[in-house]
Amino acid sequence: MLLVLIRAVKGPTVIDRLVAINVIGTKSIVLLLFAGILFSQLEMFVDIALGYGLLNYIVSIAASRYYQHRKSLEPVHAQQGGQPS
Amino acid sequence: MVLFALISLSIQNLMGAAIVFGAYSFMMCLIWAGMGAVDVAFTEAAVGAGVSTVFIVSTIYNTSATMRSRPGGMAFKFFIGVVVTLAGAFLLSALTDFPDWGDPNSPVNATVVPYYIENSIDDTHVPNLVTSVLADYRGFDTLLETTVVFIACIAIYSILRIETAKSKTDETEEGITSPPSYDPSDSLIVRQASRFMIPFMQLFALYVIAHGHYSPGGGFQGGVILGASLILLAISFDLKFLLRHWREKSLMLLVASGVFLYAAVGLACVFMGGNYLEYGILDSILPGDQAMARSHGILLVEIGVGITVMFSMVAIHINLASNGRFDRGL
Amino acid sequence: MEILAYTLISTGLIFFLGTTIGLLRFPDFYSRMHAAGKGDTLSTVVILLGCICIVSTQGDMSWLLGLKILLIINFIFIGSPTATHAMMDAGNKAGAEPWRKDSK
Amino acid sequence: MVDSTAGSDTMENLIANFNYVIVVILMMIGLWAMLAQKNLIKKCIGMAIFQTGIILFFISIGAKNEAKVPILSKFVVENSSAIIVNDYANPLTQILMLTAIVVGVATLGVGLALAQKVYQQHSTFHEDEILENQRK
Repeated sequence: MLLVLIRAVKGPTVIDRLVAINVIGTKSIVLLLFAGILFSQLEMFVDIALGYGLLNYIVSIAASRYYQHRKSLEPVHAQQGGQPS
Repeated sequence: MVLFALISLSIQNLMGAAIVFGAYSFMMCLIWAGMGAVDVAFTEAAVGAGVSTVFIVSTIYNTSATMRSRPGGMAFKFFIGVVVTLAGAFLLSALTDFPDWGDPNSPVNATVVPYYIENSIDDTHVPNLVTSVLADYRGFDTLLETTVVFIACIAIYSILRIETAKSKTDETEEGITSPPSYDPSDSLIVRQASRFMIPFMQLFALYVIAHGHYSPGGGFQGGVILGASLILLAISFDLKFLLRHWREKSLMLLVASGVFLYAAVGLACVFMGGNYLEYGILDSILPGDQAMARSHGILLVEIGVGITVMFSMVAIHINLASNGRFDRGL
Repeated sequence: MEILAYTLISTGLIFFLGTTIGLLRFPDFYSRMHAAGKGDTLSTVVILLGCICIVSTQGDMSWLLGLKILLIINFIFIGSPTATHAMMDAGNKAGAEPWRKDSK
Repeated sequence: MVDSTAGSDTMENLIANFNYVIVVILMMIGLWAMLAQKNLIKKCIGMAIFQTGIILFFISIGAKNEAKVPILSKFVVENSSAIIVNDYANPLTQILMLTAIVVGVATLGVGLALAQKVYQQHSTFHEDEILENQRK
């Protein structure tokens, strides 16, 4: 999970970050379920996980709609660009 | 987590900032689940995954994602940094006055809360303490919070809504790139998947509202999920598709009717001879004894909250995504 | 049952490790997408199956919990590839450069 | 209110109350973002971060050691005398924050709507440029 965060931080383009965020979203479902098993109160946590499972992909679809309409990765200005690895 | 906040501020491209902000809210959700605040975690999950990032994305969509960095701002930033550090130091100096982490006898945990915990079952038959406190013991709070959401919705309408006659002049204005026309061939898979998912989402949201007495959930969470399902509809098809089914007038009417339902339940209590929002008095028109009546009253109130939150989320999204023109958008 | 659960969970974790390494090490957007989309979905599904195995041994309402987790699996199985497809399409339209041997 | 204890004592306090430290750091970040960032959307994100700091404050003040989720189990429901108060986390702070999150999203929407309106007028998000435009 932490390694994915690194990609999210480093991500040369925005869309790399988007991929990483998607992975983080699915992993947080798994982590929620693990937390539920650890607290032995899974029936509380499973609802949240279900909500995540349903809602997780809205963000990625929204952002990809954005790029489909714009048809260009916005040029990142000046210093903060980050190099492609 | 702190790192995340810093990162989402340090990214120049606003789109990246928005996305990292989404990840930040995932983290917050996990933290709250770890602290035992499942309802809060649920709300954060619904809001963070479904709504807030979409709002930011659609704002950026209507404007521009790049930031022009200008020289010469460093001294100012440093000055602000000093001011903020001073403020933080003041806050930290008060640190010793706060109760320890997880202390069950701290003033917050030892005053009114034991009453809520001990009497919730006898008073309201609601095992989920959060729901009973939310809608019964502290009903006024929630009523006013719902009103705040309603007012925010109205505010956005009054800020952004442009009459269609005016919109011609806006498009010629420099800087607003008018979005390309809708291309139906580009997202068949997305549309089919959404068509499959949306009914489940709405069913799940209704379950969350109705089952909020026994498990985490309630009007706010269910309302946000319902709103998110409609937002997904607007994203994966297009805005017109959504607006064909929900006209803006009916949207606003529904937003208002949610608050109205809440307030009407309160008023009904007054007419039955009780205090405002004292659901126990409703036992003569609702089935069950007094405690069951309170439970049903909570349910009615939650439904009102759910309606308001749902439609105000949808209305906010439509406004933000179409830049107030209500024709097309993200 | 327990053994099966832990086997499934550890398999999922291995797949997830692969996803992460792929996400970090691959040179361009499309191959990262490849790693993320497949590995992520598979590992999550496998881990959740393991969770079902754990859950099914405890409590009297366990069938309901198992059903809910199955629903989560179902939604992930639909939602995650859809999101992957959408992002891939977006990257393509937005003009992300595929990696070639001579680039770099 | 000023902390007058010795240095090592303060450090122990900081470690024991690390949640407040994180809260303060988050609030500092949010405040810094709202004041120093020139971009209006960044300011909105800063506002949201400040808000999460405050939510974290409330939730952590309501957390109890060894406490469970504030939802009563089936066994407890049937005999209500068996409720032990310290077994459940504080529901009050949770409901306050639950509503605060939703209201926070609504206010975030208002902020973004204002930002869009500003962009329509000035076609920039940069604070200085907006001010220059207005002076003209």
